[in-house]
Parts: sequence; structure tokens; C-alpha cells
Amino acid sequence: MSMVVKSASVSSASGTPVGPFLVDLERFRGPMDLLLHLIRKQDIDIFDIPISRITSQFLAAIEGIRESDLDSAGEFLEMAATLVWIKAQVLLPRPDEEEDEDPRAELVRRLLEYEQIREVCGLLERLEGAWARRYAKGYVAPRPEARVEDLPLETTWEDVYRAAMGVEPPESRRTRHRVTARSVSMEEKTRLILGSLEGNRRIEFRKLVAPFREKLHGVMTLLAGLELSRRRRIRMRQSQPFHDLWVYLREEGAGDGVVPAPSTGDQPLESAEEGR
Amino acid sequence: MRAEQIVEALLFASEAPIRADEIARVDESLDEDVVERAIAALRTEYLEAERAFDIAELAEGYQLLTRPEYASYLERFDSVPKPSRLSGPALETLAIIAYRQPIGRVEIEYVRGVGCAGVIRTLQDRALVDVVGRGEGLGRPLLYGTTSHFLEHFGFRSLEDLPRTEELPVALRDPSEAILPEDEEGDEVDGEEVKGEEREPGVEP
Amino acid sequence: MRAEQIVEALLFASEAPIRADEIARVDESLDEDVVERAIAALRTEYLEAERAFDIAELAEGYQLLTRPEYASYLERFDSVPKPSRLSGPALETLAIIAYRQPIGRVEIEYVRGVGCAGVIRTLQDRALVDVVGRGEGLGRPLLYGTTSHFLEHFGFRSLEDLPRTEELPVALRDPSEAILPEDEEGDEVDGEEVKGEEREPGVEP
Repeated sequence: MSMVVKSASVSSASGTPVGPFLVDLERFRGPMDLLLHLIRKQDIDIFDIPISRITSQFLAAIEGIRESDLDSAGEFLEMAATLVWIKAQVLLPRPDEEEDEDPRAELVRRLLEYEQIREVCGLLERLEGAWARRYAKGYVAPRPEARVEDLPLETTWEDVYRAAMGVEPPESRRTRHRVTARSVSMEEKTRLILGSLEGNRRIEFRKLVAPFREKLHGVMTLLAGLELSRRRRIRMRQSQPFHDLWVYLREEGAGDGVVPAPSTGDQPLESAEEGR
Repeated sequence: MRAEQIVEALLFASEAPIRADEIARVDESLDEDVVERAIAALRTEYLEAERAFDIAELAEGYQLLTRPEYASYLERFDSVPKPSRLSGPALETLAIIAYRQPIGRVEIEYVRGVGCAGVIRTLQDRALVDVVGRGEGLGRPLLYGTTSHFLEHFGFRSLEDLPRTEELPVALRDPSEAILPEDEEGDEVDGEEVKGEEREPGVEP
Repeated sequence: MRAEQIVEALLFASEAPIRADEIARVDESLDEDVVERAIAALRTEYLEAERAFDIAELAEGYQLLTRPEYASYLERFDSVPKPSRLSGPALETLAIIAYRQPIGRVEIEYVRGVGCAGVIRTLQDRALVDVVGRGEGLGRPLLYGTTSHFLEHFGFRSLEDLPRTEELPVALRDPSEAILPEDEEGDEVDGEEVKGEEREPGVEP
């Protein structure tokens, strides 16, 4: 895929200075790889991930994904949505009926597993290299090849019958397609964002997602938000770590960087990466 | 590294006969004469150690080949029937044909959700299924059914013997149920087939 | 004809590893024990005579291969087929399949965080993995496992030989443990249907 190589720290439209965190997306095999890199590079305790900081850094790193790459970038955006969600879970005051599992736990487990896979890859790569140094006999004098149909067939009726049991009736297949049709469109989320900004200067991203329980809504809302900010209809800003993601309407014809900075000390998303 | 060993490694791994001058090019320690002498030395070694192979001198160069007296074993090895089994997809396709015959390819593909042309051909090669007629619809599609060899192989006297129990999926149990749905589902099958062509440049040459 | 010679001829002529019992079938004078002893004797002979090749034990069989120290000479040679190496994404996917088999595509994608359909097909084309069954869940997803060619490619005798570092998390060691959280499943399947065009990021050039 032709994901644009853009470092996380390339300045934003408003001329935010280049930060210390250079990330070349093309080096990464996917969101897990990127996330693991961010964590390992900063010597972060994987069991106590500063989710706010990592989320900011991750979002900053994928800023450079071009709109034309939206399809292939979906994996990075989905991870972004997951991070934003986890961050929200961590921040949300929760009714303390019961100690819930740390919202980061599943992510940590995935990261550890992925890291192990990468480790195993290293081992396999070395083995592959070692065995590639051993060559088999390169030439075999042509001999008559037995035709497949001449070989005795060992398949039993039990095999066939077992396969018969696995045949899926078309009925259920039909249902499945209906169930799985993507029900959340980006246009829908675009309308939701713009609609919510009618009469409001800004709105919290979390509020846009809150009414919907599925992760997909979060992903699509984030996608729509990114698209709208690309089209310069809105601005997304994130505050200091442990603050929320705010969506601002950009006035028609407004120049860059004229959105008044709110008194809460919010700053552009692009530069929220000073945590090193 | 002795010259004999380098020459032997090259003769062993090469896919085609190679000339002495070609061999000589792989290392500064070699020239054509050295290679020729190494080949002569190897031949003597192989003869004395009664190796099953020898270096043949062909028009195009030298090549390691088994000695002719082992040919009969090699032929026997090839003709020793290696038992083969049907793959998972072939089993599933065979089951669908057995229970729903006569049935066309499009219907089979609809039930399985993937293209089946290759699998059907394998089953035909195996003489387990064959074309038994043509359907009514557009293009008069070929209809497939099981063969007498199918009955023989699985030990049935007739198709009546096929077990038909309640646990059998509906798609196979009820021959009256129309398998093919409306056209939009046909599109699904198409889509799957297109997907089958997709290639991934994930391997280095 | 000595047993060593027959075994040698067969090993010499075979392109892939062959099992002792397969070799034994070519002649009444042979049985598995005789073949194993002949292989041991040949190994000693090759070592003493400093042959450029020896007998490797892999994929539950035996194969004649050059010794690694000749690789640099062979790589310079046109008529020696070049081994091709797997890309990073392909290795990653293969590793997951190897350790978690049988495993479906959705689970693989959950571990890697990226779509894998194309990479899986590449691995299938290279005969390193294959469909080994169907899962229980929605849509009865195809399950993948490694092939005997996978064992050959990495020089394993069996899956038991897969490297197991002490730190491998439980999820890696225990294939029975589900890695998909319940509620996520719907979304994943959904995504899979939509993503017909999915490409693989991070394919190395």
C-alpha cells in the first residue's frame, strides 16, 4: 500500500513546530507494530501504559495518512478508535459497584502476544536462512508421473458424511449477510458531527460516540472527523494528556489558526506529543 | 575446501548439466584443468565406494545421475501407489453433489460460497462424479451427479443407501428446497470468485 | 545390491524428503529398520569421505542436501535454483498459524491488527499453509494449519520442533484458548465482508 510517509511531527497547518517524535509509518507492519514501537522506544512499562500519552502519540503518528489511503489506513484508524475508547474508559468516573477489569488489560495482552510473535519471527527467519543454505538435488531425470486418478483413494464415506454435516444451508447464509451489512456509514457520521455543531462552537468527541455502544460507531465517527478536518470543515483538538478530544466548527472562509484557543489551555492535536 | 567438494556440490545442486569452464568460474582456486581432474577423482571415489550415482558426461556438460542398475527401484518407487485422500473442499463438494444431484455448478458454489470448478474437475478425474444432464435455465448449465464408481468406492448398492438423517443440514436434506436464491445472492458468488484472483506481493523473489 | 545403495539411489532421485517406510516399500529386502540403519551407515560414509552433501532429517522424512558451507559457491551459479525468502508480513502470519493452528483468518487478523487475506493466499500458493477444516462459529470460517512443506522450509522434523521460548504467553501455547473477545466477533466478521479489496500494509520491497 502506498501509505504516505509523513512523520508524526511534521508541522500542522497552523505551523506547530516539529516535535521530537519522528515516526515513519511505512516502517510499520500495522497498528500493533506502531503501538509496540511507541511503547518500547520510550521504555514504558507495558503493564502500566500511560494511555493518554500513547493515544496522542499514536494519533499524531497516523496524521499523515492520506485520504486516498483511507481504506488501507482503516486498520490504523481502528486502533486509534480503540485507544480513544480505552482512554475514555480510564477517565470515566465509574460507578464503583464492582472493580472492573483495567480497560487496558486486553490491549496489553494483545501487545504481549504480538511481541512474542515478532520474537518467533526472528527465530523462524534465522532458521529459514540456515536451511536456505542447504540445497537439494537440483535435477531429477524425468520419470513417468503417476496420474492422480491412478492412485488409490483412501477417502471413506465417514469423511464425506462429516463434510456433509458441515454444509451450511443457504438460509443461514442469507441471514448472515443481512446481519453483517455495514450499518454505519461515514456520511451518517459526517452529518452527525456537522449537525451537532449547529449552534455550538465545539463538542466533545466522546459525546458524539456515547449514544452508540458499538466500537464501529467510534471508528466511523473518528474517520468522519478526520475527513471533515481534512476538508477544513472542522478542527479536532486535544487537550493536555487526560483531557478530551474536542471538535470545533471552522467558520467559512476562516483562515488557519484563527479558532480561538479555549481558556482551558487546549492545544492542537498535532502537537500533543510532548510526553517523552 | 577441496576442489572435489566444490565441484561435487555444484553438480549435486545444479538443475542442468554444467560444463567444466562454468564450474571453474565460481572460485579463483579453480580452472578448467583442476575441474576436469576433480571430476575424474570423484568418479574414481564413487566407483570405489560403490555409490548409487555417477558423473555422466553429456553433450552439454557433466551431470550427477543415478547408475542405470537402480532404475528399476526408482520406477517401482514411483509406481508404488501413494494413497491419496480427497481434500476438505472436495469432500464438501462431493457431499453436496451426492445429496442434491442432479445439480449445477452455480448451485454448488452458492452453497459452498466459493468457486468449485477445479474441485469438480478433480472429482470427475476421480470418476466419482460426472455430467448427468443439462439444466433448464439460461445457458443450459451442466448438471452433475455421482457415478457407479462412487457407489462402489463407498460401498453403497444404490443412492437409496445414502444416510438421510435429521442431523443433515437442510441444504442437503430437502431436495425440494430451491437452493438458488434470487439474483442478488448470485452476485455474492460472483464476488467470491473475483476475490479468488487476488494476489499478494508479500513474498520476496 | 546392498540396502545402502538402494536407499541412496532413492534419496538421490527424490526432490522432497521421503519417509523410511516409503523407501522400504520399493523392495522386499527392505523394512523400516533396515532403511534406518542404511541411512545411519550412509551418513557415516558421507562424513568420512567428506562428501559435499549429507542426509538431513526433516518433515518426518530424509533428504540429501548440500552442507551449508558450500552455499556461497552455489549461489554464484545460474543453474542452481535460488531459495526465496518470506517477507516480514508473511513470516508473521505464518508464525501465528504455526503456533495457533487450526486458526481462522479473523483471529489471525486480530493478533496482527491488519488484514491478512492476501498474505494467507501467498502462503497457500507456496504450500506452507493450507485449509485444514472449518470452525464452529458464524459462517463456519475456514481454519488454517501448516503443511509438511512448512516443516521442510524451516528444517523441522515435526511441529514439536517449533521453537518455544520460555516467555511465550499462555495464549501462544494453548491453541484451545479463544483469543477473540465475544462482543468483538460481530464487528470483525462485518469488517471481513466489506474489505474485499484489502491490501497488506508493510509489505517489504
